[in-house]
Amino acid sequence: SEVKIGIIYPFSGASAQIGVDAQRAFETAAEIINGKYDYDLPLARTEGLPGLGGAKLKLVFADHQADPQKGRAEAERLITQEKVAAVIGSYQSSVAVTASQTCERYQIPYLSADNSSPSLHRRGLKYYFRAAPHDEMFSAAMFDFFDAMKKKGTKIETLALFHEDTIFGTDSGNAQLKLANERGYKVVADIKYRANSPSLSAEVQQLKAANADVLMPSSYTTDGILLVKTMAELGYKPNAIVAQDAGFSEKALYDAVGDKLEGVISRGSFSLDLAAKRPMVGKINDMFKAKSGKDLNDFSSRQFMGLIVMADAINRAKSVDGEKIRDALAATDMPGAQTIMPWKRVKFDESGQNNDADPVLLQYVGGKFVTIFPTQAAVADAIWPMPVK
Amino acid sequence: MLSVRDVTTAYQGLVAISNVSIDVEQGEIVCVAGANGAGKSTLLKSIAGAERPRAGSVTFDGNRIDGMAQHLITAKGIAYVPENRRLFPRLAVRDNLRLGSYLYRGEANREEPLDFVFKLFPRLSERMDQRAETLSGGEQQMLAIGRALMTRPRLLMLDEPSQGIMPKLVDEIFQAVKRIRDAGMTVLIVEQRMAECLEIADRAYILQTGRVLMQGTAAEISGNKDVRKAYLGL
Amino acid sequence: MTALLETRNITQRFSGLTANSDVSIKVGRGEIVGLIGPNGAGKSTLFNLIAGAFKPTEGQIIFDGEDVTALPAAERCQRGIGRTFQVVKSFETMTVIENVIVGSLVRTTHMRDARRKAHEVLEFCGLGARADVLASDLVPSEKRRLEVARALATEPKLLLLDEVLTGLTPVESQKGVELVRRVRDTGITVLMVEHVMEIVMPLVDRAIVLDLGKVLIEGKPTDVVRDPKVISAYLGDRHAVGA
Amino acid sequence: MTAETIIQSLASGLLMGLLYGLIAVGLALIFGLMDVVNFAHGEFLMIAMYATFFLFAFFALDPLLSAPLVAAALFIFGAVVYLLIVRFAVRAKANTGMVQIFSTFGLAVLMRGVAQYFFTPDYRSIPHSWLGGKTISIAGIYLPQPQLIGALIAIAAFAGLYFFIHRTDFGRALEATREDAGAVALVGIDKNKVFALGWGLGAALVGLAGAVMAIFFYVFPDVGASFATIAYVTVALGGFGSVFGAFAGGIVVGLVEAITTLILPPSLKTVGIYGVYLLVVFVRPRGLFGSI
Amino acid sequence: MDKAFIQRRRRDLVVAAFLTAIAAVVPMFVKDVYVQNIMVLTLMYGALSQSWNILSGYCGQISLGHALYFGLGAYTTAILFTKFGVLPWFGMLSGGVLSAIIAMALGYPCFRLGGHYFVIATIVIAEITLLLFHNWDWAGAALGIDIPVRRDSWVTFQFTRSKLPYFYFALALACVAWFVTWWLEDSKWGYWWRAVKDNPIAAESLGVDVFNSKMGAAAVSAFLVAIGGSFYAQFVSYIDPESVMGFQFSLLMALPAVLGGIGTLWGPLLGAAILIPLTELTRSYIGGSGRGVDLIVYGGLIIAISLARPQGLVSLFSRKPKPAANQVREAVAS
Ligand SMILES: Nc1ncnc2c1ncn2[C@@H]1O[C@H](COP(=O)(O)OP(=O)(O)OP(=O)(O)O)[C@@H](O)[C@H]1O
Ligand SMILES: Nc1ncnc2c1ncn2[C@@H]1O[C@H](COP(=O)(O)OP(=O)(O)OP(=O)(O)O)[C@@H](O)[C@H]1O
Ligand SMILES: [Mg+2]
Ligand SMILES: [Mg+2]
Repeated sequence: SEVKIGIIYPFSGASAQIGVDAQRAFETAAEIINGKYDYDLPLARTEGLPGLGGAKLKLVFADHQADPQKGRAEAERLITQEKVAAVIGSYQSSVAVTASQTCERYQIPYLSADNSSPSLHRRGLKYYFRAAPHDEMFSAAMFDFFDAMKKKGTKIETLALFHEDTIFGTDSGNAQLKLANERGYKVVADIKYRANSPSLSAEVQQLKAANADVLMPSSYTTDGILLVKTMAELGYKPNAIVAQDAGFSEKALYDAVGDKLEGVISRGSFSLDLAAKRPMVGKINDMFKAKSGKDLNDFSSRQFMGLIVMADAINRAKSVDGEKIRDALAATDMPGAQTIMPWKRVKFDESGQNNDADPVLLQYVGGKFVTIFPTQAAVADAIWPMPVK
Repeated sequence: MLSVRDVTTAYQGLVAISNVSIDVEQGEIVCVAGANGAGKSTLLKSIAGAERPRAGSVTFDGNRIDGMAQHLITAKGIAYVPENRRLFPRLAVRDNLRLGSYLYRGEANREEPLDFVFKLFPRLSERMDQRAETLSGGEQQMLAIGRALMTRPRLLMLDEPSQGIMPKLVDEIFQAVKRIRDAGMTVLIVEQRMAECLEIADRAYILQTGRVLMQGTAAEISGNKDVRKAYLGL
Repeated sequence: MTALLETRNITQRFSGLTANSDVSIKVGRGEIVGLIGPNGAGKSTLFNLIAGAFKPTEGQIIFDGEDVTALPAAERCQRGIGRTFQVVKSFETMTVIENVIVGSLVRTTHMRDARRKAHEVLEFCGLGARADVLASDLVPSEKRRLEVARALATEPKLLLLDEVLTGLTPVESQKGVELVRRVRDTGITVLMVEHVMEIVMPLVDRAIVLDLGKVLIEGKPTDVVRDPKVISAYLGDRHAVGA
Repeated sequence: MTAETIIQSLASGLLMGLLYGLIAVGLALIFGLMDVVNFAHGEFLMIAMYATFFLFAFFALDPLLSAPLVAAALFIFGAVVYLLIVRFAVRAKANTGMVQIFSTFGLAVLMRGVAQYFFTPDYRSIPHSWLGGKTISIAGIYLPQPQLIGALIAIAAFAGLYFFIHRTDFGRALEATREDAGAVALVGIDKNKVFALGWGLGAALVGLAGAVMAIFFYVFPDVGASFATIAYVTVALGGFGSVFGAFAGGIVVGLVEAITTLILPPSLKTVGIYGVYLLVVFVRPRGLFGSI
Repeated sequence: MDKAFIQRRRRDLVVAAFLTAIAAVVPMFVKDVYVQNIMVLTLMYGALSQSWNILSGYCGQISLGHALYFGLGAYTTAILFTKFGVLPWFGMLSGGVLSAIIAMALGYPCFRLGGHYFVIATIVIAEITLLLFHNWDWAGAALGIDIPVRRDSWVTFQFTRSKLPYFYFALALACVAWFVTWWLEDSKWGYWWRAVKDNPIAAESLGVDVFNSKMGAAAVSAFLVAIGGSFYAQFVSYIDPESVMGFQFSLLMALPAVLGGIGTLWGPLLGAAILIPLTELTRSYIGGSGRGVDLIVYGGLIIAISLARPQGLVSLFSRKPKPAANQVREAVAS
């Protein structure tokens, strides 16, 4: 017997690349769950789900093309036709809104693997869960880091916010603005730009003119690449970039402009250097790399964990009944050591958000990321300002 | 030089001409007449390649041309002035004429026939930069004939060239047709003004409801009683 | 009685060229007036101005006692000016009958009436049997007849015919002449452009000759065609004889 | 806002404008002069950029070197597209316009699919090239070299096209075919040959643009989308039937974009472009220099 | 006189009634919500396309910016409901009226434009509005508007699981759009529109008020599309600018009409009946692969259909009686 889990991602359209990578991440997780692996990870050591007599996981992928309506329709199809026990998604927060709503109607749990919009878990949905941090937590981490740096005497007074006009960008922008005001940082530029712009030169000039101590972009890969190239072209070298993940954890970005990004800092919920502490992280990364040719990054790791958490709940629920799985999820308490993330643990509050998923800040040094914050997870000190070459 | 054999042409099922056969000899002026809807234009279209004959053959200088692409037929030396002129509306008169000599681009003397055209229709030379669409009806007719002459045809096919032309010019056109013939071209002309046309024509065909009703020398035809009654309104 | 149509000192210039200059003509009720003149004399331009296709550079157009110079074409049609286009403009994707219905809708919005009217007009113009054919499938001569039918359907007081009888065999043009006469007998005034003297001469009550945009002369057709100026500018010697 | 920022904005606006011009020049021929809608213009650009990218990836061929090759490749592609698809679309008796729109729209979707199938949706871009990231700075005003070259190529392309249309019989034949494809045979022109060449040429120009873009822009199956609309607006703004119009249109678009971002939030910069288009056509229904 | 014509009109009505009846009972047999969902979308796009067809098909003013009216309908309903607690039914109506007004306001300058200038203007205007909504925080900006669904009710037009209410509404909408078209087709407006499309100058000379007939077409078209938009908002219960005002909607409104037969009575519905299931199924059953195969199939089919049947798929059904040669002869002889 097998347990079906629905996975809805964009497999075509502007963000198809994310979907395709996600597919590999979920497959890796499923492989580990369905097979025998000596990892200290829930369900790794057993074949399938012992709770359901060793039932195997079967993933059903659906393409939502970043359209809320299609996301909704696909969720519905997965539930009613494919009879999936749970749904995981969805990269675009807008799709998460409708997909999770649909799941709610059918009393099937929906788990946001990588949606980071804070509004999502505040809609009073009973079947909505998110193991990973959301943008406010991420942004908070950044400002904690700033505060820490200031204590050490680094000059951080002015910030330049640079975010796209999507849900992700808007949310992250708002969160950062709020925190900046609370903690007394001066926002000298708050630039909201059109995603996938053909040109960013005008925007970059404004950033350059503002010349803040820290540039805080919230951009996806495409705009990230363009931003960095344009900055170089217009001779703008900020002394620190602290990015809201997204594009800044994508291999493609560093393939394109890595040389210009030495010392860039990005928030994240994952870092490969964790492998030093937890060897399995390295092994799992190899499995993923074999499939996708890429290292696990902030997205793929969260997607990976998403499935693990969901499978673990189903296993404990000993049933494919939505209600039961939901309760099992609510009761989840997974120690951080049993994840591939630097999280304290996975434990959902009543709104379905896991507040113990501490984000980390990573710095891109010598072609790879090192954790520099928070201190307990850090393996190196931050290089500030960005080294100029 | 041109021989049409048993040509049948139809428009979506509706047969417009059936088994029509005509011949045009080098240096002749041949006139085709007939009631409206008799199939005159269709006959010219079938020769020019604008409509594909359903049956029969068209040979020009001994080579089959029926079913050949229209622009190739033009290149072989058959110029066709359709009833509705088909000028290039938003292009200037100059460009319309110049396009007439497209086949001779590259050649130094490509504009050679132009003088002849201007001699025929001085009005055109005054309108060179005007858009064809804004020409007066008659001027458009002049331009259409002029453009056809620019292709230096060996066989010139005119569909009711006198249409919309002032009386004075009608004669001039028929005289021009004569001169065109004397300039070495052969002319196949569809005309309603049979009287004038027969004066210059060597031979004539009369079509009726898609068939050749009568054929003969201009003299025979214009002499024929029925014709005088039915077509010359005399 | 007052003239149905009167143009006062109409002048029309196109970038540099003057197509009509100071044209003042009158058309009385119930007349058939022929407007003749060399190619490019400005006949169709005058028609366009009377029908309101565009506004004259100078001058006024008085129709049925009112100044209509400022009115758009549609409004003039409402008032009773019907026209045909020398370069035919049929509604190609509509059938013949539908083409005519568009015209008859000026007078009635009741579809049954419009349709009946259209059929009558088609029969009148001898296109009855072609009613359900697409306009694009008509031959030029038929298209010109359609132009007339459409205009008639608008129940005009004044009908402007721009070379609608060309391309007809003498026999058929006789039919055409009859048609125009019958039109006039229904009380419609006709102003027509035609180059074929065999048609114009017997048909028109009065002929106006335009040349180089100006009125050359006007009068009885028989007199007009004898006028040396007309002969030299327009007819050519031969046709003078023919007249 | 310092004077320097303004000058810099205008400078890069101008360069960007010429670049938009370069992207639009192919469309100016196909859409503007031949009056055939090409909804796949953005996808033409996309494959041109991929071609440049792979020539770089496999043969380490710099975009500037591969530009002619890419142009040649796209010439063939464009001609084939015409002969296989567009030829039938323009021949359509009923509502050619819509048939053109949707057959080429279908082509656009198809091309994206094919690109994703063969190249994966990953974002590719050329990390190092002769001009990549290089920039000239005059008195604190930065002029990126790729855009500079792009600008030069744009000017050259337009000059070439202008000559081609207004000084050669081919150009006139092209216009004639647009006016009445059924009538060109009367003067011995083969409409398919002429239009196939036209499409080839148009595509080749897109090829040039693609090669230049690839120097500083990323490539992925949907990359065309962001440029297509601007290209259409550029052509229409300049006016149909006018090569120079499209050129001017590009510059206007670039400058307007730059100026808008100085006054409006950047996320609204395209509003400026679109707004100006509307203003222009409301005043001049045939665009800036349009003839048809 | 003209029996044939009147008979054809009647036949259209009968066929329509028959099809409606069939459609109405289908859900009794098709219980699968996914399939029902496709049926709803098909009917909705059918209706939208039918409305688009009025302005672009009959009146010949090709609009690729109808997403604007779709979005306005959706937003009006959603905003009125979430911010002021106005029931969607009123929202629907006001959305429709608002769109009609805006359509005419925009038509005033736009209808002076010809050909491509007009088409691009429509695209551009829709894009501008999209961007404005994208940056309009009060209207949710990029976050969009989440319409909370509590319980099934016709009053708030919300249904948690059942698709049937939506299905029947969409069916009704399609019927209305079809009937409006049917009714206008043989009316002064219908003829005026087609005349304007074919030859405005000739139309003018026959007393057609060209400008106002365009305005009329725009208003009717926009009104119906807006109703569709507010339906969509209820149906999806979440809207954001991209998902209701994106360019793809403008295309999706035109595509069925074009494939089915632009400017024809049955074209849009026929086109939708083929296109929408195709779109959904290709995405659902091959889209998951992430290889873009669905796009290849979808794009390929669009090319194929639009080239194979330029005059639209309806032409497969219309067996126009060819005029018998002799009959024509008489015509010519007369
Ligand atoms: N495009 C077309 N579609 C359908 N029928 C056509 C078409 N063109 C011509 N016909 C029909 O074919 C027959 C012959 O037409 P054709 O134009 O050859 O006659 P014609 O002798 O040239 O008439 P005219 O003297 O008026 O020019 C006519 O009955 C006409 O109705
Ligand atoms: N829109 C325009 N722009 C420029 N010149 C024009 C325009 N319309 C007409 N003309 C010119 O004005 C003159 C008069 O044109 P019009 O059509 O009135 O002549 P016409 O008397 O009807 O001649 P025909 O008997 O040949 O039809 C012509 O020489 C024509 O070239
Ligand atoms: Mg004929
Ligand atoms: Mg005239």
